[in-house]
Amino acid sequence: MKPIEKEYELFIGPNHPGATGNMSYHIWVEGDKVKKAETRVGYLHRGFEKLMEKRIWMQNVPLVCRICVPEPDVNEASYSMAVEDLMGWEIPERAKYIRTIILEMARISAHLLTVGGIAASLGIYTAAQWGVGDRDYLLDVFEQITGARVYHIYIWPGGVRWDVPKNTKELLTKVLDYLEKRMPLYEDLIIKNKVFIRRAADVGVIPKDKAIEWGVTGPNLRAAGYQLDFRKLEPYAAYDKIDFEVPYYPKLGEYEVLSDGSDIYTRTAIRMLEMQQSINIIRQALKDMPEGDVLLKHPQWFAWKVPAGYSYVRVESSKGEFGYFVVSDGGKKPVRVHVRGPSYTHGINVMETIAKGLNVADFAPTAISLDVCPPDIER
Amino acid sequence: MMAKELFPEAQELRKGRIRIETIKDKVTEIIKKLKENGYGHFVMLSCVDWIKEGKFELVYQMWSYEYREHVMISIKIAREGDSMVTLRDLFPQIETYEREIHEMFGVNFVGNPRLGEFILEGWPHMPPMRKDFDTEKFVKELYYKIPEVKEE
Amino acid sequence: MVDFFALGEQILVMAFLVTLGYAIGMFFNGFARKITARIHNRVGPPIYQGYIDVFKLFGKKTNISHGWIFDLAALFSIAGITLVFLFLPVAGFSMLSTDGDLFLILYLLAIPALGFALGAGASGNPNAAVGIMRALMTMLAYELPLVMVIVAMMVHYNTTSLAGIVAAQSNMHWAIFLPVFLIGAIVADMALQGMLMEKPFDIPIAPHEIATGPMVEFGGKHLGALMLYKMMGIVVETTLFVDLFLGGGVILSVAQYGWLAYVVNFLVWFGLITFVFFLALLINAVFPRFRIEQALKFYWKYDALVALLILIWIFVEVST
Amino acid sequence: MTLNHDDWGKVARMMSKRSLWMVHFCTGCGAMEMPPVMTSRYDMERFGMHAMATPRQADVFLVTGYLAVKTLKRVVQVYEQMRDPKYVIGFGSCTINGGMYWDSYNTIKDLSKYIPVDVYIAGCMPRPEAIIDSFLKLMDMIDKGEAIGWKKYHKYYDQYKKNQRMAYAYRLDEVEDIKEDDAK
Repeated sequence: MKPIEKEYELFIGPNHPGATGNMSYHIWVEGDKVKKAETRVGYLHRGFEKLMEKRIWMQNVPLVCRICVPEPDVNEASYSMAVEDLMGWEIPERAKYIRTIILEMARISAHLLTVGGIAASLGIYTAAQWGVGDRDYLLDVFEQITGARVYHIYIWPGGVRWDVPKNTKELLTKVLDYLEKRMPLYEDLIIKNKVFIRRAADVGVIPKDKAIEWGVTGPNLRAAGYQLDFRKLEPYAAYDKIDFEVPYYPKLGEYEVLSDGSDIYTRTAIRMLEMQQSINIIRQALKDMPEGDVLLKHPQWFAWKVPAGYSYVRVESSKGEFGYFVVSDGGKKPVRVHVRGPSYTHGINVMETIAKGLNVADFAPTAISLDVCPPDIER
Repeated sequence: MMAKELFPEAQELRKGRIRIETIKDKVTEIIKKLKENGYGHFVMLSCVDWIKEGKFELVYQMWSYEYREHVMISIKIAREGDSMVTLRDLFPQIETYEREIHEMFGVNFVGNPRLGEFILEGWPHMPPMRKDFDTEKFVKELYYKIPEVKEE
Repeated sequence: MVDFFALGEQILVMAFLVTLGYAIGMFFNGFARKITARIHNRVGPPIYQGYIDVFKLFGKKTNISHGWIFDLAALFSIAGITLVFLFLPVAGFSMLSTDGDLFLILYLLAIPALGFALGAGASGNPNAAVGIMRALMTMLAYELPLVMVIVAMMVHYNTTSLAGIVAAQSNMHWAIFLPVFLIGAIVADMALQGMLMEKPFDIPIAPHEIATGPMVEFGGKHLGALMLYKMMGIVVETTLFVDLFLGGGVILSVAQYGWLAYVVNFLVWFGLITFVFFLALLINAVFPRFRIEQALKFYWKYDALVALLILIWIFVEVST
Repeated sequence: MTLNHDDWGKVARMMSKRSLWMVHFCTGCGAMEMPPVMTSRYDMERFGMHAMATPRQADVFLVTGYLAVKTLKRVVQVYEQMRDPKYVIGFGSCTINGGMYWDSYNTIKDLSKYIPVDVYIAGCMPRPEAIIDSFLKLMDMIDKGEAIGWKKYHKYYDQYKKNQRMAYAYRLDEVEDIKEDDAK
């Protein structure tokens, strides 16, 4: 039997259940404590930004949604918004509401995956199985509206591709009712589970005073104690007309406040609360949605010439700030499209910093609870 | 203080979007000043290849949660033989952006110890995000030329 | 003068029972997956999946090996667990020893785990090394409360033999009906959860951190042998529990009913071990896993404390 | 117990087709449709399939989507760690001809040039029904003894290795030394 050295190296990923997708962490461990961690990315690099420079503006829409697989709609929305910003378009009111509904549905489905993933990384496979199973009901609605399960290509520059089917309201309400009914089950299984609390509280903490400086965004930032949400700060789509709350630490509703700062427990709790808020937003949007056009009458796609300029547009995704920096020189193709994925900071700098001193057993749950999605790191 | 008050030369692209064009020696100072004045969130560092001018444009982007304002600080450096100092001490995530831009464009950031292989592995050609790198030609000459496995 | 006929008969019976034990173990694999799948709202694999899996694994080719220790380790484990099985009274029927000495069984239970450790260590994978350290620590942890409860039972029934304990519980005087041993059974059930490597004590094989730990380098025939060991382990560990607290499943006396008693007792024993395993699966489905130090704390602080109280209670009861 | 065309082999094939264990390796975005396939709606465990944490225990490798060259190295390593007999399913159009990324400098275009592929699934991304269908097709092929990709890999090992090296080096002229990489 080979003796165990005092210090040894472990590779978490890329072929490892604890890795969040196709990425890897190289960790140096002493005893049970992680001494140093390095994130290895690039396994999913497809050169999107290069490919986008080769294609005309409209051809990029099917390309961008592949950047974040669990939640492709934020990419479509932010790319479209960037093009609209440069073109100076104002999209129809109904399209804004539809975008809101689609984005919130995407948020719920991404959160279901993440919360299930956190639970699974700590061993509650039941929650993960149920989560993915329930997500399928949402995918069905997506299929009804957009025609596809995963890559919808529904949000376009100028609005949305087509109007939602007439029975959308009934379909969605049914699914939302079902999800609301299921929420207490998830709470019992995850958030209120004593063993889960033991494992998750005070583990992988992002300190509050460093959170903004490190570039932490989204639920991870809100778990650290800031009520900051780009849906409120820079309203896009129809969020300025909808009344919703932004859950943040320490206002965790009915859940216990256990620790100070953004640990696994709080991050999970925030995501659970956000799902409930999203359900609320969709209900409101369905109720208030006006009639009318859903797509601008814009020129032929091949003839698009986007005015020269710089644009940065951001969307609050389920993982954090998703931003598109788009540069045009007035031509048919973009000069540069640069994507700011939320995982870029979460997965590399934040993870490398907070991993120091973690127990090996807590490494994978911490990484998963930061909701790192590798394709938006390397594009 | 808001960016417009700090730097009168700043131009407003639209509401909440400020653009400052400057030179590379002043960048550290501007970012430091903005950081002290409420622009606490470093959004991204981006690089644009303006091949006709022979310049790379580095765009440092910051956001203030207080004023809800996004600032782009843009500098231009020469495509060949020029470099930029690293700003990794100001915001830790700048380090990662510098690593990526070094790999994808070949811009050298003096003082960053982690430059080197980041996303690609064993890439022997010119940095791929440069405009003069033709990906279509590259693909046709490499991947489509690799032979199929012949069965006897 | 050796009675070769009787010896041959005994060997045949033993071979039959061991085969039956493995058959039940493989059934439990499919059973566990089916039950877990039902909890997950799924259909799940067919209940005979365990047999197919083992058969397939032994049909795989061996591309690489990590040396002869690695090759032999799984066999070592299988031999160890089979030996334990032979020493246990199954449905009141003891095979190798009419005595069923408890100390010997507890000692022998460690051997297969050591074999497992040997193989995992020989594979040279750091994940396996971490996993095996955790496995041995968990073993150390759950044995303390378990041994205390067992000693309490020995004192209570005034015997060190498992067969004796089973005999003392005949005519439905099961230990679990006594309040003190009902608590004892709960303590031992927690230990059983660790023995079976089910949640919340499955940190040694946690897939999300160390990629199933000790098993990480096992594949093909090696994994097949390892699975057989684990399947037999389920039968052995649940049988130990049933022998201790549920009277070994003996409800009819052999002297009175003859072969009918064997059949009925066997069926009852099978039902009881399935039930005990089913409980373990239910706990497994709804709990996350403890970290290793939390598991140690749980066993040594809470479980062992209760076990100690039971022990004191029994001593007081005996001395007065 | 080799897979010959005798009766014993028939039984072995029947068993091994009902117990295909899959490598838990998300190589591309196709991995997004794997959770639905594993869970309550489509439930591939009905066919005795489930995901294994390590390649050593697995029989079937789902290459889910496009492969960056960096991932190809890990994929080949994982493939070589798997025990014979082993099967590969190419998932999505990216493994067939590059799909959306036909002109991307970092993704390989045709998976079968680097490792033998038994079954391809077309589409971007393929629906779970298509995935289940490919599993059934693979089972059928195993039953008939047609899934012989792993034998091909042994037979034409040199050609596969040569192609892999060209891709690793991003050059057509073959480079001998391959850097030791950090995939597990």
